[in-house]
Amino acid sequence: MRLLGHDGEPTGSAPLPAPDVLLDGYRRLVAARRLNEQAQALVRQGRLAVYPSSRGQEACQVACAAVLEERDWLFPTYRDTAAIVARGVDPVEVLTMLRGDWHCGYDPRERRTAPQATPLATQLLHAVGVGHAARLRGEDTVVMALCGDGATSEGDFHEACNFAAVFAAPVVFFVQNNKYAISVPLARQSVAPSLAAKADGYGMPGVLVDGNDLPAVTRVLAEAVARARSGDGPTLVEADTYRMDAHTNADDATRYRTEDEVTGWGERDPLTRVRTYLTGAGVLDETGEREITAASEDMAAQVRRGLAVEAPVDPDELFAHVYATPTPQLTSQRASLRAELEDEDS
Amino acid sequence: MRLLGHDGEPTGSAPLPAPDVLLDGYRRLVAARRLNEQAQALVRQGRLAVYPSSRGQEACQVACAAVLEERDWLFPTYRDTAAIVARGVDPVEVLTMLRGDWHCGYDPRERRTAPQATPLATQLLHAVGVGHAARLRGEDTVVMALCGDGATSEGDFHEACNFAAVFAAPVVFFVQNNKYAISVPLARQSVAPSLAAKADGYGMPGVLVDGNDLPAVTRVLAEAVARARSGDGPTLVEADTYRMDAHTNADDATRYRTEDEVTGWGERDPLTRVRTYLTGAGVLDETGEREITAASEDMAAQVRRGLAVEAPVDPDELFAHVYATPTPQLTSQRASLRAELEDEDS
Amino acid sequence: MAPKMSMAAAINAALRDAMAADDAVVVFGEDVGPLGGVFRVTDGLTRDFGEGRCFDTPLAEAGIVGMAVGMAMNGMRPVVEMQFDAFAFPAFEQITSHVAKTANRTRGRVRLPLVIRIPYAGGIGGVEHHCDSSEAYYAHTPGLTVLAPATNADAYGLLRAAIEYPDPVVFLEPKKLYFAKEEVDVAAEVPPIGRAVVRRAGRDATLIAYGPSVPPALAAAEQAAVEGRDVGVVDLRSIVPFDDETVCAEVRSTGRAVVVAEAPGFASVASEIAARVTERCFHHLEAPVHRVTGFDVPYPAPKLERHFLPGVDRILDAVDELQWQDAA
Amino acid sequence: MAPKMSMAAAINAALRDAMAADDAVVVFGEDVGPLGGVFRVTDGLTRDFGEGRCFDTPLAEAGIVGMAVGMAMNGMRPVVEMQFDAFAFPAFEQITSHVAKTANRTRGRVRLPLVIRIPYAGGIGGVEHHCDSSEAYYAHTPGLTVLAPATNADAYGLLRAAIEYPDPVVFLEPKKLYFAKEEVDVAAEVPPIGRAVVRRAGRDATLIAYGPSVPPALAAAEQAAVEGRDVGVVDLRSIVPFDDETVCAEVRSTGRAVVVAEAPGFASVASEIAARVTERCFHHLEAPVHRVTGFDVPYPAPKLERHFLPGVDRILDAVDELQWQDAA
Ligand SMILES: Cc1ncc(C[n+]2csc(CCOP(=O)(O)OP(=O)(O)O)c2C)c(N)n1
Ligand SMILES: Cc1ncc(C[n+]2csc(CCOP(=O)(O)OP(=O)(O)O)c2C)c(N)n1
Ligand SMILES: [Mg+2]
Ligand SMILES: [Mg+2]
Repeated sequence: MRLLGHDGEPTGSAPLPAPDVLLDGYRRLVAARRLNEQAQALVRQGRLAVYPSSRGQEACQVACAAVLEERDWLFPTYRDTAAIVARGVDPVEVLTMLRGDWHCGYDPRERRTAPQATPLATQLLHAVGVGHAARLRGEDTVVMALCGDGATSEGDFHEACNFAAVFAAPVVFFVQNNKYAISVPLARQSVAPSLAAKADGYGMPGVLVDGNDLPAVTRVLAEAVARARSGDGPTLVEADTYRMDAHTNADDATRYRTEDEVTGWGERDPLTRVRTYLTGAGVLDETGEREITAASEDMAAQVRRGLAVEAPVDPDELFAHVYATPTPQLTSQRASLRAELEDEDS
Repeated sequence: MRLLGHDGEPTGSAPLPAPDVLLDGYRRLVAARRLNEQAQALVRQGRLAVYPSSRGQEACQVACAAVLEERDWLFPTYRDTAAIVARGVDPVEVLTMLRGDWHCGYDPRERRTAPQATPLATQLLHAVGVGHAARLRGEDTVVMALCGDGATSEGDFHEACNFAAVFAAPVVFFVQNNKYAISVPLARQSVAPSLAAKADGYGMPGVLVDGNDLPAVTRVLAEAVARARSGDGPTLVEADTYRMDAHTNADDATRYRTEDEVTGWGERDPLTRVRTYLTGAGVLDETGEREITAASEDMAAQVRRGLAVEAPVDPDELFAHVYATPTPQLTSQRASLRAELEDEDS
Repeated sequence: MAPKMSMAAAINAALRDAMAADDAVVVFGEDVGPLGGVFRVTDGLTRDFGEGRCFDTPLAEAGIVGMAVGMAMNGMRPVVEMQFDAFAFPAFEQITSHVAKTANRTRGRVRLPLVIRIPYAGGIGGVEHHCDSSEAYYAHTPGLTVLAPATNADAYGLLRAAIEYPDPVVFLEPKKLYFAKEEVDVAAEVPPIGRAVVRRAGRDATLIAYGPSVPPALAAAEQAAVEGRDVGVVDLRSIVPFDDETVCAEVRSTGRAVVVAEAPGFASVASEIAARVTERCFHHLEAPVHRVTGFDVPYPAPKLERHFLPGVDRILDAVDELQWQDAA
Repeated sequence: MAPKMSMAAAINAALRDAMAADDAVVVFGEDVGPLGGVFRVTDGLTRDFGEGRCFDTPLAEAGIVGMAVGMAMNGMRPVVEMQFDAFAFPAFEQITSHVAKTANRTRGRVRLPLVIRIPYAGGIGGVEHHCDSSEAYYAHTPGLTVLAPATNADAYGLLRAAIEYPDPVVFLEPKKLYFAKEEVDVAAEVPPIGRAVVRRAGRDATLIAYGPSVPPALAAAEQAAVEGRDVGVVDLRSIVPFDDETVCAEVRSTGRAVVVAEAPGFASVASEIAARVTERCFHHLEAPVHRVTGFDVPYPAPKLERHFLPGVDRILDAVDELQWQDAA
């Protein structure tokens, strides 16, 4: 499924969204890109320990947040910082984990956004549970569950898809197939005709979409959300996209892929084609572009400012949240750590 | 896929095997049925603790063993006693586990038959490993890996199918869809059009076959074995069959299925239709039938005799096999158990 | 007098009462629906509360626990059943990486009030994988609460407490105790989580046990009394949190202790008990704390089971070895 | 003098030498192929031995371990890598129910000569799930052999021994020690599995450590010496089998012991060591065996890590508490 060609020309396979909607999408794409670049810069400066970038995948990041209502849930991975921010979570909070402050920087309940999952595919089952709980209560909540191409090989992916299908849970499984799992290429992950084809085995619809085509991803995800909301169960959406950066800054992508391949995908950039189209359609001019850039720079500055403050972490927090009421064991361990620290101080 | 109708009439969708081949198959079916009935009787007499019967699934049991060469491997489950016996393992040895003597009654290396797997779907991965090892050495070994409909929901099923497909491992995944996982009906296990459809998601062929039709199952499995042997990778075969008995003797099947349903499947009995056909074709007469029955009675008598002997189990065996060389800890634990038992005796 | 019921019935009653009291309580797992579970612990729940409140799932344990995590995140109080001990292992990643850690990960903003029920331990002549004692894996994992009732009344009360608990609980049900009947007063006060109970006071030595090891410990104490030794029994009930207070008070008063548990002893809950009791009661101890546990071998075939399980004789032998006399 | 190499390089050398010595040795896992592993431990193996001998798999840990089981059944000696500790948990069922039990299940007819390499423990400021200490889970599971080298030479030697071993080995590689260089004599004799080594003799007290806890134990002993106490250090190297002989000889000679380990202490390997040393050396002990371990909390965020890890000060505090003087 593709609506906007690499050259910014509509493919005509379905109508494009209204220009102002697309312009708004473009604004979000630019913000997501800027966030990726800002975070990468912060890693270079040593302000963030690590950042799994979604550069090149911004259309997916923006779309999966845009199609959700406030009452819906998003289940992101470590790579989906931009999606979480697009959902409305404060970027400084999101990045807290990656600066080593705490495991989940934001309150998952506030924007109905689960913690970024690290153990691959595990979160997909939580998504099914959240959806099924809502459904049992008669609510029409939809859950957007994200994972990568590599994660589809995990047993939990299978179990989640199957549970969702059997219970007709209101879940959209959104696989960003960015062609690599760290260094492992798609061909070593699956020899199926597509990852979307896995849907057959669960009895749910599977859709393959150009993941660098914002209107197409948005449309496909919106349809899947509508299906889930109306009680018709889950959908598996595979986005054909590419991870432009290395897995994280700790990774050396030259060991497993060619410069040519990366350059080739650069020509399919998700921002460029929307920009080309909007410019061509006369909806975006230099002033508009400047305005959008300025807004994204504001956000980036805010992120820099937020991360400049070194928040002290209270050692008591080691013990504070493990149980609602600390066990006697934790209470005494906390006391001995406090005594140690007092000794240190004196 | 069906070659022989419920009524014993050839469907004509492919030629039937030669009469003597089919007669030999019938002999095996009768033996498998007799084994199931004998084991059930032994449970009632308290000679076996438990028996997961494959009554109704004998065509599958017989076929999956028949299509293998000696150099191939079979990976059975707890329900596949008849298949193991069909592969040539001594039934008394196989039943050892179910009388509580030891975990695996037979030597898996002797007939290249893995221990009966209890943790569902786990053995499918071992099957892939055995196949991949053979392939790396340039051997043309094929591995037949069995599981039930319920087991297809486990993560390990998914991982095994995917690994096999990616590595083009010489494995035949043979799912005996007997419609229940203990009490849980197929509809709660999967809403896919078929379990064979899961093959799409791995990029391997999937075949649905009438599992109560010996020539059809044999043909489909033989094709899959040939494909695996020639290096073309795995196949997923789903057999449409039915578990005529309860899950085990400990189970009360009336809690979750109707008498009618069971009776309906009784009319699709795998023995009857081969017998009808062979009789009609003049290959089987009363003498032949008597001869076949007598052979199966001999086997049953041998099983009864074998299980009548209560083999003493040496307490030292608790410690003997855990490590090739017992740890100092096990050596001392064995010594203390010996001392205890000597005290008891004195 | 309270009515007699089996432990299976007591757990069934606890589930029913909890479901009746709170719509958020849902029960699911393999075969827990129309069949009522392979041990009939969930008997009648689907019939009486409907398919939405008690239901069968596809056969996948990580799936069951993972779905429970999500449901607990979204307002439910799931109670899931793992069919047998060893069949909880496929869910291990979900349990260690999510069930145990979600509250901490989110700084307490997302707590998971869920219960994982596990028919537990051996003594039933089961085939391989059906008799494992897995409490050490859970007890070692911070964030889990681990309970193991030894009486039918505790099975009822502790399960009610577990379901009401704000944090996830692993609830270990000794299979071999499922069917014996005892008095259960369902109106009795719910026992607090984290408190052991002295099942039998004793002046000479203390047996520390939990779950399936409590009955043999009590039987051993009975037998010791006949032989002239006054041996007490502490039933932990709660492995995590651990009731140091009750346990240490007993041990300090007797100066001798034996820990009894079915699981293989190496790096086990029994090791922990021996270590922590020694740390806290060292100068009261007349002898090292002894452990009577399963051997460090896989759970054996049924015919060898009796050699593996800590029984009365082995417990009494351990008590005898507590250096009652000066070495000759 | 032997050349200096990092532990990562020593392990790489062990894999290479084992692969060169025996065609049956195959290496696989996530990213171990062209990338050479996220820690570069398998660097160059695919290039030098070919795709059949060192290869990437699909991303599924149960898959990796399950496939290793099958390959070991069929004549190979697989050495698999779990990318980080916590990412071995999806393979837990395969490890406990098959890797550990197949030899016993088959009465020794099918042994599984395979090695599961796990980059292990913390101290690297890693994000969640990347720093867990999981040895207790494996050490508690009968049938597994569990090794944890603390020096680069042992990393080489023990891995060679593990690969040649007839039974499955869980090989825990302390991440924080991966990159420091030490002399490694690859021609030295392969150390026997199951033997601890006294890294530092000491008359006053004994520190018992393994893997990543050995360096802080040695540093603490160094510091104690400055303060006038002669503290020894035993490096276990092998958690299972456990070398009671070496450990107890040291403790008996000093009468005081502290166990040092990173994992949360409850029901841990440290508990086991404290319990078994006490059982065996009770009358030699001047004080209860102390444990310096991680707290019973999930592995913390990087900024809290230093409060969690057993460091020199905490070890010295524990030594101080070993009742050197009569209570006032
Ligand atoms: C269970 C588990 N195993 C291994 C890892 C280590 N790991 C982190 S990211 C990654 C690759 C994931 O690839 P993919 O699913 O394609 O997502 P992407 O990073 O490309 O977005 C791996 C192997 C993990 N986080 N969890
Ligand atoms: C991992 C695991 N979970 C649960 C069980 C308990 N159990 C044994 S058989 C069974 C049903 C299996 O159904 P299916 O795969 O359809 O095989 P069938 O028994 O019908 O041949 C269950 C749940 C198990 N053996 N392993
Ligand atoms: Mg990817
Ligand atoms: Mg079935």
